[in-house]
Amino acid sequence: MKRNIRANFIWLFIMVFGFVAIDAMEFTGIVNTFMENAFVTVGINIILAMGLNLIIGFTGQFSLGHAGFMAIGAYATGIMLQTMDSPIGFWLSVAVGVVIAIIAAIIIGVPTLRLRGDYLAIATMGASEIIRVVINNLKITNGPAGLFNIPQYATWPVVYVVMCITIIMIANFVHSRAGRAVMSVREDDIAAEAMGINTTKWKLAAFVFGAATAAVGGSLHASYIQTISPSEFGIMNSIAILIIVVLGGAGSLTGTVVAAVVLGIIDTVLQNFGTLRMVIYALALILLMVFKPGGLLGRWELSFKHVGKKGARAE
Amino acid sequence: MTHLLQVDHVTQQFGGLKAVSDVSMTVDAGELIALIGPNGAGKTTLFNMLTGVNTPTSGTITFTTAKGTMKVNGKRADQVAAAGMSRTFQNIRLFSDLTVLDNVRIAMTHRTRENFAETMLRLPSFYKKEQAITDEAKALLKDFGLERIGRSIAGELPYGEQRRVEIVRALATKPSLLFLDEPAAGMNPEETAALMALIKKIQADYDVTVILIEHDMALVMNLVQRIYVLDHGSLIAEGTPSEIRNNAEVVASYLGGAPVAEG
Amino acid sequence: STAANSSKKGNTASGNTIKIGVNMELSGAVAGYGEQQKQGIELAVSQINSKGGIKVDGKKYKIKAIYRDNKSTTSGSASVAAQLVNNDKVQAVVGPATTNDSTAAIPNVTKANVASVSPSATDDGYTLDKNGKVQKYVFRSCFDNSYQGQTAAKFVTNTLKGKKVAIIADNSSDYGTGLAKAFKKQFSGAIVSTQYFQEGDKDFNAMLTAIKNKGFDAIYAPGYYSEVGLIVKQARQIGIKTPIIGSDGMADPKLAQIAGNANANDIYYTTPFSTKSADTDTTVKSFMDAFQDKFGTEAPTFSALAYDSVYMVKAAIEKAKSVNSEDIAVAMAKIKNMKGATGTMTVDAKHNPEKPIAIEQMNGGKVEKAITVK
Amino acid sequence: MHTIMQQLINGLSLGSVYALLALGYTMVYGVIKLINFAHGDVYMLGAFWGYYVIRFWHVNFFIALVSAMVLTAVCGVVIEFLAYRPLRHAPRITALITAIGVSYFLENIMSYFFGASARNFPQVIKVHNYHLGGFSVSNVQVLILVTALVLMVALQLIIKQTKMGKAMRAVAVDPDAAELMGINPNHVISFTFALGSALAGAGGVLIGLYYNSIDPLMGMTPGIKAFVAAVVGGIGSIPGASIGGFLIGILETMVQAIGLSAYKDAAVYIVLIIILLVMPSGIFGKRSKEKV
Amino acid sequence: MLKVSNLNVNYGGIKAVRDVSFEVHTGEIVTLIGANGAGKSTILKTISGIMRPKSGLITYEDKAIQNASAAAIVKAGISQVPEGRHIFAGMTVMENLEMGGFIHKRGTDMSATFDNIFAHFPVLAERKKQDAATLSGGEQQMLAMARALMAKPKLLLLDEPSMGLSPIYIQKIFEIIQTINEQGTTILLIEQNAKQALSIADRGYVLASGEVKMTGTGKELLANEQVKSAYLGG
Ligand SMILES: Nc1ncnc2c1ncn2[C@@H]1O[C@H](COP(=O)(O)OP(=O)(O)OP(=O)(O)O)[C@@H](O)[C@H]1O
Ligand SMILES: Nc1ncnc2c1ncn2[C@@H]1O[C@H](COP(=O)(O)OP(=O)(O)OP(=O)(O)O)[C@@H](O)[C@H]1O
Ligand SMILES: [Mg+2]
Ligand SMILES: [Mg+2]
Repeated sequence: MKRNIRANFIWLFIMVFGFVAIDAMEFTGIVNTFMENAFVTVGINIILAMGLNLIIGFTGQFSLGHAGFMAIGAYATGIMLQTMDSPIGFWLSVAVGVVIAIIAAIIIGVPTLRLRGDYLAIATMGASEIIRVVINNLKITNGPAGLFNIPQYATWPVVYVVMCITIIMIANFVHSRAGRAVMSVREDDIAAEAMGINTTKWKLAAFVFGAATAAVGGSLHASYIQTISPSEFGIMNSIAILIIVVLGGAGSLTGTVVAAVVLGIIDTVLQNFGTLRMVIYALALILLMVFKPGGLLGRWELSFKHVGKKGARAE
Repeated sequence: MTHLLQVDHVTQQFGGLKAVSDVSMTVDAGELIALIGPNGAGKTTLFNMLTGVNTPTSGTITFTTAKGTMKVNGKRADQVAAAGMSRTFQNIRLFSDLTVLDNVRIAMTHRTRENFAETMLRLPSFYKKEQAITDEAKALLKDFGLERIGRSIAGELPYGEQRRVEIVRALATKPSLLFLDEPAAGMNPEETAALMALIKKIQADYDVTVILIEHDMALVMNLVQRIYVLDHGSLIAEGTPSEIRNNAEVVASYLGGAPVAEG
Repeated sequence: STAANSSKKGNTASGNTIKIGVNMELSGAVAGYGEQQKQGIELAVSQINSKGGIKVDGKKYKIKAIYRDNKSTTSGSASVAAQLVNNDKVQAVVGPATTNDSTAAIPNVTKANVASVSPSATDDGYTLDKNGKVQKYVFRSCFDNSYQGQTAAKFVTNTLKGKKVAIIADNSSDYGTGLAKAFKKQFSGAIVSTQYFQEGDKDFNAMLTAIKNKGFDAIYAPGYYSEVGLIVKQARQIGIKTPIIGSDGMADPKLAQIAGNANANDIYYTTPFSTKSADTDTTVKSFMDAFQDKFGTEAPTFSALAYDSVYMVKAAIEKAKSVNSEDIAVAMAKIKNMKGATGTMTVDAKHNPEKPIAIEQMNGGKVEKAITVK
Repeated sequence: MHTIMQQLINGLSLGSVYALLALGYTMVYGVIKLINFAHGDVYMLGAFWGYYVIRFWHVNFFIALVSAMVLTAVCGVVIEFLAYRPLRHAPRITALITAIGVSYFLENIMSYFFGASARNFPQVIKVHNYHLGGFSVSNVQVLILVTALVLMVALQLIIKQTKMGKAMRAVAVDPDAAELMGINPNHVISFTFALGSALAGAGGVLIGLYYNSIDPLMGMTPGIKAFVAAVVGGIGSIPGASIGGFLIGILETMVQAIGLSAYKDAAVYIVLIIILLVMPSGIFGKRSKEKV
Repeated sequence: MLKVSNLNVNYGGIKAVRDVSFEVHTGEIVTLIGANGAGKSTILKTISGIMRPKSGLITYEDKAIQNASAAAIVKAGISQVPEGRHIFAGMTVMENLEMGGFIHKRGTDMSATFDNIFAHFPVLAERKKQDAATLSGGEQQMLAMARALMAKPKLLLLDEPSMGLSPIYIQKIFEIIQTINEQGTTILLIEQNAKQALSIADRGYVLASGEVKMTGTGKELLANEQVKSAYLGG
């Protein structure tokens, strides 16, 4: 018990320290808009990839539809902030996005989660494309032109705090009875059922949870970038998030954070390479995967449970 | 008196093949029963129906415990497991990337609760519940001499240990009825002997009724009280080990001239 | 900004180089357009420098373009914008190409007090904030959708005397749908059918077969040359002979190549930049020739618009007599009668360029004449 | 009625493109369970090769087609050797990411060297339209359809009749056990890539000819559609890929025919999902339920 | 026929086989016995080319094969019935058998081999068209053995062929092994059922923790007290 509290305090300390550090750098001007942009993008990517990692890495369900749920959150915020231009409006829009995403995830998940492996991937990708096409043809979403001049409530502190909350929530989910249940589904669903685990329910739970975080990420993205359009939520965007998950190590939350940061750095640095940017990125991606097939961290997790207690065996 | 498990005329049809045909049997609490029969007789298939993995083509399966009576056919495997039937598999099915301890803790999922708020907020009640789950799992492992491998990855263990972990995992669901599919396969005589001790212990200490499939006659004849013999999907005999050993039909179709240890 | 002129907002050129940031789609979905714009920018920059650069207060400055790829994404665009204005300390930005990527860059250029000129962000609202007020640092060198769409509608009614029109619009960005909307609003005749396609589509046979018998007098097909070229080709192949009217996204030599010269008959499109006007206009002619020299192909509209964007920056610098980005932005709003490859333009109150619009007519794959519309 | 027939022809032409691509997907997937994301880009390479040899070397169409098939076959084998083979025993999702990396690489390196904008494919075969009782078919449409059908049949024969075909199936199920049968899985996988990529290359040249417009990103959308076609048909199944390709082609056409062009992609995905819910392994996919 | 000398095989850092030497002469049945994890399966996998040794020599018919590919080794006449069966799921029983005969040229007449196999395993004849994945455990084991025979090997490597078989079939499988041997196939056998394995074997080797601890004829080992207590169940 004490050990847990100590570990939690270390985590809290790290998060607060990160905040203060960034704040100090902003204040002294070490971090300019450009770097802030990079930070925030990494933060939002972490939120998105955490949710996807829960679905893919922990539950073993191959979803390629993350961008669709992200779009739901983004448009909820984009649309609601047109008339409710206030912080309350923003948070309300986040909540609405999450609720709609959850409903969509249930509608999509209940039938499709029966599918396996790549069949599920294609079905979720299809569902996400359907969402995108619908958004592309609706009036309220302003069609392909998308929405712009969205007020910026998602400033970096907001993104940072939401990112921390997302990490905590997903980590807490994973390190609990629920997490063990979804992992058993990943490992062997037949055995899981035989052990009394309702695999359908747990798959859906993870899928819905992941979708909700995607919606949150979408809301933040919309309000930070202040512009959204349907083309941002296509298959390639789902893949971009998938890359973070796999590169970090499917099944490692720490890995997701590391991969998002690494990719953020690569992306930022490559901005200096003009036309060659994507060529180098592609090569980097291939090489990283060939030399680190399990992802950067495999399934390793950073943990502070052993800190300060000699010989303690945590579980 | 109601039986713990009552199987009435169950049949499993795969296309043109009746893998199990019109089998009826009963199991009472506290029994130790073996299901034997030639390869392809339908033993595993019968287990699959009893544990909800497959749904019988026809027939009914009723499971009665203190908690109540349940009609097994039509139920999902997890519902069946939650009601108190647990099993191991002919081909080991551990959660092979997870630790032994997690394998066991997962089996306790259906009978433990952690609500969303306490999980997310890490309330003291959460830690208390986790501790309780962990303690129980550890105690169980300890009881079977497996505590030292609690943190090992299940898939990396030697075969014999994997078999034992699978049995312990099944026990962690707190079953009233435990199904073991060929627990001794791939074991040498020494290990088989240890397995027998383990099964006896389960029966004695955990108040569990056991049905097992086994081709190792030394184990079957020395361990069980009653034997059902399946051949070509149908029951051809039922009785005590000595009755079965001397049943001409069983000898002809199954035992052959194999030297069978005396009870 | 540096300590020396910290009193002043925005970025000021140091030494004798003026830096122009290029926030461009060099990879990703619309890299093709970004590439053409980059060529226009390269040409403008090299021309300006070879003529001695820009003279401000008696001092000559060379210009240097810093090209950064936004991957055809909004977040890429926001990031590139921030890098250009904060790290590269550019005095003005050209790009991005699409409306969405361009709007994503607005907050960051605005924060840094740097003007940005998009060669092809066509959405009506691009230069405006959400209250309809003009964005101080946001400019474009192209028409907005309404103007172009309405012009096309007028042309169909007045010149072609068309009463019934079928619309086939690009549905993957604001461009096609925005034009279609403006067209519909203005057009007094009947719209018999509105169909949509996506960027990258290649097969329009189904759509064309479906509308073939609807009895229209013309097709309005707002979109880019890569798809409209195929629409022209396939329409003619299945026997649709009516005029096909489009927008400046079609004004590209590749249009006729993709459609096939034999099919490219009775094609009209609205454009600020007429290759025909090269006959009469020296600015256009010199651009056309120089482009042909440098890149070995006929200049496409995107290149011309990007070329003019750079010249808008030049004009603003000269007008401001300052190499400070804030001053440049203020001056840019006052550009008048600047001669460009896409016509002589004046920046209006909404930061849109007022310039004559032309309609080119193509027959047999050749532009036959340019009709100037008021 | 005529219109419906005409639309059917449109659908079949479009479908044959998807089918050609889907065949390559389904073969590669069938053997190493990899969604070869770069497949659409190999098709793009084929188209570009055709473009350059016809335009600058003035070869005839047939030579362009065959040489493109050879070239893409080699590319396929090289890609497999460098990017996928090292990951043979890695999690499949890793290889998927590498495949995406290869796809990005091909798209962007081609953009870098040859430019990102569309170009017109030289029209080596003059288009004739045959008018048959009110609807028309072009010679190129016929050519594509026939080529697709011939290749499908050839492929089916290879898979069903040759030892290589059998070896492919065995490697697909269990590469280790296949080795114990005297099969070299590396050869089989290389062969699969060569064959699949050659089909894609052929597709690229045919499409270049048919639509007359090629660009470095041309493989992206058809690539995904073709994969959907392969899944609908039941991945790993040759007839499935063909049927899936035609189905999607016809479906897209029909959705546009009734005027819902804006929803054509959505319609494809809706049908996809419905088919998968009814037949979780696609139309021809074998559903081998795991025996416990 | 087969000579293994000073073989060492590792899994990563784990030394699974250490300095093992043994030989199999033409026409013999040789058995390797030993507890779980002794390294028996690893030795077989190394011989059949699925694993590479760290050091050591494997010669087959006077040719070194430790670096040959598994495919080449099969073609040279060594077949293996792998541990855990590894049948081709999703393919029918018949197709599995055909895969077993993959190395034979097209058009080779296999009917005699098929007849022989179906005589040994009549169940398989009944189940020709069934998806091999749905066979029962024992049926799969028979299929794995039958499939290996399809290659008409000169040397057959058997890894626990009796696993999961009914008592009557275990008897039968040992008879089949002897028949095959009499028909001219040399056999290297691994068995948990050490008693029966030794009783049909010409010679045997006892392995423990990756090393050869003892060797002798089948009869000698059967009679050996140490072997009796450790491997034969008292
Ligand atoms: N899904 C299925 N489809 C078709 N046939 C099946 C299926 N499952 C099992 N069978 C057949 O049903 C019969 C019974 O199989 P089962 O696995 O129950 O046998 P078993 O008694 O457990 O044999 P063993 O002792 O060899 O494990 C076998 O002949 C098997 O081939
Ligand atoms: N894939 C593997 N990775 C790591 N270690 C392994 C692996 N396979 C086997 N080992 C180890 O190598 C040793 C020898 O294993 P092997 O399978 O050869 O034993 P065996 O004698 O065949 O045992 P069994 O009777 O259980 O089949 C064991 O200690 C085992 O734990
Ligand atoms: Mg069985
Ligand atoms: Mg072994």
